[in-house]
Amino acid sequence: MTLVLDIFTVVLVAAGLLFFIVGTVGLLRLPDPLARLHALTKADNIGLGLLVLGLVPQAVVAGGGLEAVKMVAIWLLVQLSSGAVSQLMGDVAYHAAMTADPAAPDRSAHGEEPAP
Amino acid sequence: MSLLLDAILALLVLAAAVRVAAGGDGFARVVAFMGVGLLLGLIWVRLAAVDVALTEVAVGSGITGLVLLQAAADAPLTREREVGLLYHLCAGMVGLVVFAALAVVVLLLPDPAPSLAPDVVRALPATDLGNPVTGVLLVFRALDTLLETMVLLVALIGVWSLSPDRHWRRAPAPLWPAPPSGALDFLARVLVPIGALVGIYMFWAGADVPGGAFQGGAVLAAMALMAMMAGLSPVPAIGGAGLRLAVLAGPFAFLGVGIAGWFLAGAFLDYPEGFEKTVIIAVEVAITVSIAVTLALLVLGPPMGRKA
Amino acid sequence: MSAPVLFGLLGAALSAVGVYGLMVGRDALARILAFNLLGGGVFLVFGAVARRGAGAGFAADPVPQALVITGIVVAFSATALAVALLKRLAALRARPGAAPAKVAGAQAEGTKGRVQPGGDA
Amino acid sequence: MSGAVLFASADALLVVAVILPLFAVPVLFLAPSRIAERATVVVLGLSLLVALAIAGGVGRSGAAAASFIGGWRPPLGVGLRADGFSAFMLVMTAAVLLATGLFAMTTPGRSRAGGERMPPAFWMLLASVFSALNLVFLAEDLFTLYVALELLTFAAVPLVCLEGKLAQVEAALRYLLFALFGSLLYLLGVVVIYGLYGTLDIILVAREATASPGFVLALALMTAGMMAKAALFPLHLWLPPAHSGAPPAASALLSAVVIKAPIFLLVRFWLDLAPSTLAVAVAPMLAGLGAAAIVVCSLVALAQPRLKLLIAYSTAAQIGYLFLMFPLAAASSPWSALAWTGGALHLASHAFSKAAMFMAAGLIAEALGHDRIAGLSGVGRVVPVSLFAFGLGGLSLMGLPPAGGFVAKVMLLSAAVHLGAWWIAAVILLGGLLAGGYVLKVVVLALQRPAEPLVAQPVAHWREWVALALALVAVGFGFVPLEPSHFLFIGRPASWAGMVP
Repeated sequence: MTLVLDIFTVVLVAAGLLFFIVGTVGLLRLPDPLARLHALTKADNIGLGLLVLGLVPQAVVAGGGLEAVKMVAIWLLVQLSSGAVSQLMGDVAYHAAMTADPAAPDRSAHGEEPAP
Repeated sequence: MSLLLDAILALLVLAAAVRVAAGGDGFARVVAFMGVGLLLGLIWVRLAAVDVALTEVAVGSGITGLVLLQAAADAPLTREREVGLLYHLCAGMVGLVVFAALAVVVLLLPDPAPSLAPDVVRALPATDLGNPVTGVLLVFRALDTLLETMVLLVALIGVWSLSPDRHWRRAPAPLWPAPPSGALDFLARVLVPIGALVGIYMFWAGADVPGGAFQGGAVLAAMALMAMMAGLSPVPAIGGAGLRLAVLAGPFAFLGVGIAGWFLAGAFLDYPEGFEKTVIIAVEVAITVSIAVTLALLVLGPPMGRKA
Repeated sequence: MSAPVLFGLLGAALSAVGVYGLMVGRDALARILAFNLLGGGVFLVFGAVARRGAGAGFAADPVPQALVITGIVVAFSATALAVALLKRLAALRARPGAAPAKVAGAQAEGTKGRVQPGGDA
Repeated sequence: MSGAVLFASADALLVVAVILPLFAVPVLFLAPSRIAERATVVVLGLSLLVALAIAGGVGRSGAAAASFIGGWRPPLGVGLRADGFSAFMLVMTAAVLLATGLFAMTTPGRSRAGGERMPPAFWMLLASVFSALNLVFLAEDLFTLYVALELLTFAAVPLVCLEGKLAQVEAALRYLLFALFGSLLYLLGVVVIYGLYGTLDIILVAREATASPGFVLALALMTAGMMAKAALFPLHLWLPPAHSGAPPAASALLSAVVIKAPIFLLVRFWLDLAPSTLAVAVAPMLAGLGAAAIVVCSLVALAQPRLKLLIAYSTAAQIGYLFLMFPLAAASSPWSALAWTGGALHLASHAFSKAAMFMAAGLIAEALGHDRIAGLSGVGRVVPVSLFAFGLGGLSLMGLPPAGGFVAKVMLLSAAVHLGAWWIAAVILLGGLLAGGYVLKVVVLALQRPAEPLVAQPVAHWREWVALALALVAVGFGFVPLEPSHFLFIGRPASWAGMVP
């Protein structure tokens, strides 16, 4: 039984790490902020999700349910904050790209004029 | 094996630190610095200092990072001075000397290490606290902690003093100049209540397990700032009596308890016997409130010309 | 080598980077960052000392831990004050009247005393 | 013993000295500024009484007073201790700060609109500086001293830029960064000491300390930190813009007392904490830097075009004398007691004369609307009392009789001559000549007949009298007997023996 659990953990954690590696390579290699964000969010969401999923059985065996609940809570919080922050950063990057390009569409609609 | 992981952690910190010191874009440096802070938090856990780890991540990396980001955004990079190659070499030599001397000292520290841990163990039962770090902060070295709350207060006065006198009752500028976006609003609505709960728990649990007034106060301050950034609550004017009382509550409740100790227990900052824990928790409540408010106000900066 | 020694050496290295940065920093932000690195290094050396002092049932000497917490909060206050000064400086420099000649004259005005802060607009 | 009795005991007064000034802060935070201003001055006056009571207690009992916070003895707890030298510093600081508070008060009848009032922040920062300084003089715990130094820094730096001008904010930021650098170097030394001895109490460390490499490094770091804070040459560059840019009342307290805190601590570290063989070996280096400070900064002061900058450079130079004291005081000879007394006397007479000179310079600038030295001719006719205060303060700096600076320098000189340190004697004499140069340059010009009629604003006379009173105290030190002071040696060498928590 433990062997099955261990194999399960190893496979999922390895898969999670793969996502992190891909995300990091994307962060370093992709050309513009929006594409880099795209790569990073994958690492955050799926990569961390796989890690947590892989570790939950170990936590249950070792320390009971509370540790597992904590890990899942961490994953949910990261989901929430990374999603929202990626949105914000994408927003800023998009407007910055628009501002830099004189042929950009009307930007007053986005309201990125800095407040006085 | 764990030493290998520790070594990797140390190398990561060093690389990020070199990135911080290397110069270039202000934002990149600040972000690298926040990375240093987060990694240092991990190192503090590895050093079995969880209270410090929480403080480092919440205050040393988080709130400090927020302040530094503002500096990077506000102050365009001005090359105030150009330093020559010779000066660089001299500074490098000084750095090397500092490193070498400290490294020798670290390697030659006496063995067995002198420690106050046994003294703390002997004295801790008298305080009725379970967390030795809280015991040191609020009992054995209460004077330092009292003064630390004063330091925060004086720093706030110093920051406010940068504004003209006539602005002393107005509000600081908002942190986030653009109108709030939907994503931030959503994040704040969900995260602020959870974070506030975590902050209160950190302070409450601090008597017996890692956590305490400083860590809890920092989390509460961060949540208040997030609510303001998302536009859920306005930036408060600094003239309000409630706000000012909240700033004063911690240091002066602490001072009051200290003076009461003279009459009830026979020494300044001594706690009456049998009520140690009750009084300590009460002081911590006041300190937590003040720290939360003061940290948030320090991040917001001096009041500007805008009326709240 | 043990973990406390390793992290103690890291603290020494961070301190050295901080001292170097404080000496050569070209702008105020660089020096504020270097100050924070130096602080982190100093605290880390203290953490190594604390870990070495484990005993009497504690995994680390609690006294240095408490002092480091105090130190981190004090360092934050310092950073906040420095950044407030930096931002004020940037705002003053951005003003149209802040030509160098006027700056030189500010000192004489300053000695008049009793002027409202910021009243030189 | 009941709490009420404890409260009034000499030991409890040490705590009162630290916390009393802090009570001015909430009043200022919540009350209208006119009331708050007066409340602060009342608190300053009470604090002077507390300092005098401590000094009286120490003098009467002939032993140091001590207090243990929360009843916890070192090494776990924090001890406050007042020996003769601490009590001397407490009284000096309290007197200068009370005078500063009186000087900064709003003239009755003048409105706020006239720009006559100091902002509320000034009073809060003044009270905080006071508390921090008292703690520096009393705390025996190395980490408590760190917190006290930071409190002092955060209170002192904003004083520089209360008027919010560009040059002042620049000076304040530079001052802050230097001070923070100094604090962290100091803290690094403290960390090393804790790693070596597992305690932070100065007395307990001193009992165990040997000249091991680690301890030498710790002392070197702490000394470097204090030198940056004390603006000892070549780390002095932050001082002149900061001290000359501040409002006069703030300049006075920064130059007179704030700068003395790190010097006091250096004395503690090298004469109380370090093994005496080590102190004897290192002291000449400190004295060498002091000598360089005296010569270089005095020459730079001579070349200054503005009065306040001249006085600020003079501070950077005068600090040097206090470092000249180290090799003389560290030597084990009967003469070292005289050198030690001379150093302390110089410290006090410089505090009073420098405060008087900055206030006088502020009043001169207020009357003329500028402080260019070239434009000062004839100012003696406009503000004679201020000029007299400036001249008396300058007399003390030059070391001419009957001023306090004279007696201090005679003590240092005789100790130097008897200990065979001829180069120190030579520097003391040269420094006096240079000080004479820059003080007389101003005074002679001010006494001349003005080339064209001076247009001057009226200044508040009572503020001139405050400056003069300070200068007279500096002169009054000239009448102390020319012998080692018994009071300064009360409670030395330091020990906790016989102190009950």
